Amino acid sequence: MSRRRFLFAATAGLACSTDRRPRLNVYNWSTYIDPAMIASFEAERGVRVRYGTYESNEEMLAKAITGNSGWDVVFPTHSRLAPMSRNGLLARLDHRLLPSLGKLDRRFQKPFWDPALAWGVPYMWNATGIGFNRDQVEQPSGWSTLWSSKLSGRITMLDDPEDVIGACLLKLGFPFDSTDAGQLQAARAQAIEQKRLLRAYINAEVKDQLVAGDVLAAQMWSITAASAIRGNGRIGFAYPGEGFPLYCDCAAILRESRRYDLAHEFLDFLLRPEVAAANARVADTATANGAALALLPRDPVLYPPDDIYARGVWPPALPSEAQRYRDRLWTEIKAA
Amino acid sequence: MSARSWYLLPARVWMAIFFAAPLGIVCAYSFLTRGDYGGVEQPWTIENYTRLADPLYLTILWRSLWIAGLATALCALLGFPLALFIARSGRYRNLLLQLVLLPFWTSFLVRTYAWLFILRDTGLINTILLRLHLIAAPLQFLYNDGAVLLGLVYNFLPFFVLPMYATLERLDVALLEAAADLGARPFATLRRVVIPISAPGIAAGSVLVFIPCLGAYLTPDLLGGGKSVMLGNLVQNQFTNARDWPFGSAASLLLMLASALLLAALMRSRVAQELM
Amino acid sequence: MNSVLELRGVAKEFPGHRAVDSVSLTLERGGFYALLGPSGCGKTTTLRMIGGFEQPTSGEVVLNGAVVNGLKPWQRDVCTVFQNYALFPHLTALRNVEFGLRERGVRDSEARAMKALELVQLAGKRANLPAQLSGGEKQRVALARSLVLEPQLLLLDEPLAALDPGLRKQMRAELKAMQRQTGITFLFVTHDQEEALSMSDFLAVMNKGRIEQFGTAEDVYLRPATAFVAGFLGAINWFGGAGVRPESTRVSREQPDGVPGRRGSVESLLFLGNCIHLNAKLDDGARAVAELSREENDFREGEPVWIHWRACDEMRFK
Amino acid sequence: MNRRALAVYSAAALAFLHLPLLVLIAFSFNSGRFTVWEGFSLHWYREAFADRQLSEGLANSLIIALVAAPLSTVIGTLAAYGMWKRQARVLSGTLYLSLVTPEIVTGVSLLALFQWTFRFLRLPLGLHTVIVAHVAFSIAYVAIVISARLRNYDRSLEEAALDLGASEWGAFLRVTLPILAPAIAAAGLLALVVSFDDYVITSLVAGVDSETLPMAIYAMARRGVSPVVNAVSALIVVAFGLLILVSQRLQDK
Repeated sequence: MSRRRFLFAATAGLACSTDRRPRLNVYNWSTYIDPAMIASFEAERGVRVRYGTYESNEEMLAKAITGNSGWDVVFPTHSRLAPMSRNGLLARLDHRLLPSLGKLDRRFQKPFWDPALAWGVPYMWNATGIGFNRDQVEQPSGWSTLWSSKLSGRITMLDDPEDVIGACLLKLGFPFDSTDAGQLQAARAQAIEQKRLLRAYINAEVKDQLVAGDVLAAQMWSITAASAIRGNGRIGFAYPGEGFPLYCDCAAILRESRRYDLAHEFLDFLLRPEVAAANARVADTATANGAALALLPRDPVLYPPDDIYARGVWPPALPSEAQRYRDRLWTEIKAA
Repeated sequence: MSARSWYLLPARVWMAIFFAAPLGIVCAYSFLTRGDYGGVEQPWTIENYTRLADPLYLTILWRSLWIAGLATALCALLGFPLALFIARSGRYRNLLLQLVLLPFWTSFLVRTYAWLFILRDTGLINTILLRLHLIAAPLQFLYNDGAVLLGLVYNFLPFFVLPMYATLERLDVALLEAAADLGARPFATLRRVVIPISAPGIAAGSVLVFIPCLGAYLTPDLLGGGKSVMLGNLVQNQFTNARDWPFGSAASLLLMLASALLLAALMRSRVAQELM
Repeated sequence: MNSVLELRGVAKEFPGHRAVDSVSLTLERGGFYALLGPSGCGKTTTLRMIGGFEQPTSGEVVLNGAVVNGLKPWQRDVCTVFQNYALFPHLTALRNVEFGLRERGVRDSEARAMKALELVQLAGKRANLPAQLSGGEKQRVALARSLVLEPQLLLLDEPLAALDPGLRKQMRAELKAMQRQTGITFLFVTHDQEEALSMSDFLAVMNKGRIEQFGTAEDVYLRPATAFVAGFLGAINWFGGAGVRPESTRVSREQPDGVPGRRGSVESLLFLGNCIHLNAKLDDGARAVAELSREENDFREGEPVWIHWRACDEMRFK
Repeated sequence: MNRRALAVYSAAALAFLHLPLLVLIAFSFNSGRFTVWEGFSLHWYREAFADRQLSEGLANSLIIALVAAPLSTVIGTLAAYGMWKRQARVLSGTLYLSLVTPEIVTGVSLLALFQWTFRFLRLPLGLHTVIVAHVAFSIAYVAIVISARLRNYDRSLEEAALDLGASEWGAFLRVTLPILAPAIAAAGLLALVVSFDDYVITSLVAGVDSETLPMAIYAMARRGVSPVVNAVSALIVVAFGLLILVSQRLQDK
């Protein structure tokens, strides 16, 4: 533990009360930034960044919906951009204040969810696949590995309706974001059947159990897998053959924020190749910044080759009626 | 404003603004419909309440009642002898009582995590059992109803022991001696004298454990591996992932109504005046 | 010799306090015995050792010829009536009396309990909870509850202490009659010397854990073995080494001849209803009390008098 | 009842209650990540102190607890006293209702209130909203502790004070309050713990700069049960243990 970090914490504790510098409040996923980058932004601009973290989009939305949460910059997943902008929660981006937009990877220059990049700047992306224990589980080809009775009691799924129901749909050959009642009922049956074998519905904290060998196969995000692999070389990550969801978390500015220009400066700062690379390296995530890729090792887990990437699907926001139907399915699965 | 009500004024004002008013809003929400993206909007409807009659939610209610009831029974079984021992250990009474309460002073989260740390496959128990070759592979203690029950009993046992201790402490020792004198062996004395007389304390303790268990969500969530849904999880889920605040409000108001009725029944009974 | 109970050198040591100091006692079947002494003299502890609620540190408790030291209360054919009755608050009078019978699995327990209640004239109150009974009624239910089991020995721990004075005298007669009628050996503990003298056939006077004297009421009152017994049973005047009872102490205006006496003056006169107590302050500073009938008392406070008594009424102790 | 069996059972029950915390404290000194003991080290404690999120969380939690606890103790004690002097059905009903309200409902309803009122006042969520929420749910706990003590408080003591010329407020200040002092201390301690320990309600009404320690611990734990959580928990357990012993000593004197 470097002494610098210790001093950093101590001064932070003191600074928060007597500081006169302009403030910027950034609310992001918990492991998504390199603290050093925040410090350098603060030094460069002479501002003070208050950095809060959350574990799910809903946690962030609960605050953003109030309209006076006090946060300036948030990082919603791509499917949330449209509904948030429709509900007047987001500020429209001013490209004149974002000169570095060109640094984005070409795949994210005109994303289908926000072609004009009007609401969010793609920041980090990841996929949901299967993390597995190489010693005891052979390379999974599809989602069915998470249904193999051989691994009963050692399988976990994400505690997220979109991912679980989506995986069941893909396993049956249906589209990830299907709204067809028949297909969804079939997916529901798959999920309930899987429960017999299931150890738990559990998110990022499954990493320790996978590394330790408690869990042999887990539905997990590619970024969690990457850091698990760093912890234990015998862990693998597979992109299922039937397809897999891709999620891009985008930096957006809340309409309630009164620091519009400073927020843009922060977004542009994040787009600098060396900053994006540092954040991706420390947070162990895949960056949407094309220029930064040159500075980063091509980890196949984080950056799947094009043929595999092509099988990925970017789930759109579901209409509220379909969303409500899935929420009910999720309760039925859980209560089964 | 008579002098006496001055004392009540601060509490009345504070509870009116920061408890009653918010609760009124939640009641209003329970009659509204879910907004397009979270939040609430017109029209007014009782659909949220009728929806609760759906068998799916009734199974969740039944499951919660079942687990909360079992946890309460376990707390009673484990708590009664402990309370009896403390009530009859003379000058160590206060110290022992503080010992029972000590873990209760620490954070609810910390206590629940402690069990995660002990019950995991690589947790303490499995490591010891493996080291002693008593088992070949780690046992799965975690992510099942057993773990949830253990968590509930562990966290809410003091809620039972306290009122039980208060009742047993007032039990006249001469009654135990009289029973023995009349030929009753210890267990007969327990069955025919101690338990009937301390029934009010048992009732109070059970209610004080049952209500939090019914609404628990952190313990089932962390120790149950998200595989089982109790009322608390349902309500929590509506307010977060499902962003269905009206239905969440309706479900939670029903949960509160059940708890309030239970508490009111306890209040009216003679025991409450003694204990609470 | 059919003794019901025999205590052989029984002692009880509590940390830092020797409550009972090797007590030996034998009770014959069918007798009405009393343990009399000031509070803290060890009489209740002795009773509790017989009942099995305390274990003697040394010595033997023998019941019907068998040593019962190790036996638990429910294993001894002995019953106890507690000082504040210890009636089960959740059971009616009838169920209280029936408690012991049901423990023994007696078939017609309710009928026998009903009969016991009639014995104590409480048949009408069988459905009452203890809280709905008067002090006297509670006491009688407690008695019935024990007697219905026909124990070898009935122990009573200050049975009348909790009653108000009027009722106390009436209950004395009832207790006495009940003992004679049932023929069960009674042993009761009290600090009230009048109660002990009036009710018991034999009584033991205890002090500081030891029995100072054991005998009939007359023995103990008229022929006290020690100064303590003399002082504890009734009042006594001390003139040098000799003790004289107030009822044997006479008062006159002139000096009597041929009998021992002291000069003094009348300090106060107490009217006790059936007699008068004349408190005299003697010249040598000591005090004496004389019991006079109403007719004898024609003295006034402050008047010089002579206090005298007959030599045969003197009691001397080593 | 045979005492020895009861004693042995009670020892086991108390061990069951304390085992998790003792294990937690023990393994907070373990250098390794898992339950295999790899040697003693203060590594996780240094990590805990260095973690900015934790240190700020601790600072916030203390500020909130040290403001909310005394406030709720004062209001709760006055309320309990008021209810003891004269029946106040509505208030006592409300207080008991606040005890049975699931935390999520309290939290969301307060969030809704702040959302609704802040449209006019333009006041963001922050330390003040958390403090207000903590006072609201602590008052009931304080009131119960004080009412229990008042139950066997002899009314004639106050009447005696009045008889000797004290005003009603004077009698309260100079007679009742000193006698209630131990109970008030206990109630204050309970309010402190309940405030310091809360996660659900705080996470909903917390603003930008008011993330508390439990929120930091929960966020950290969601990323995997890391030994740093053990270290922080150990510190909390020991801190409160000492606090209890001190208050116990005070009360005994």
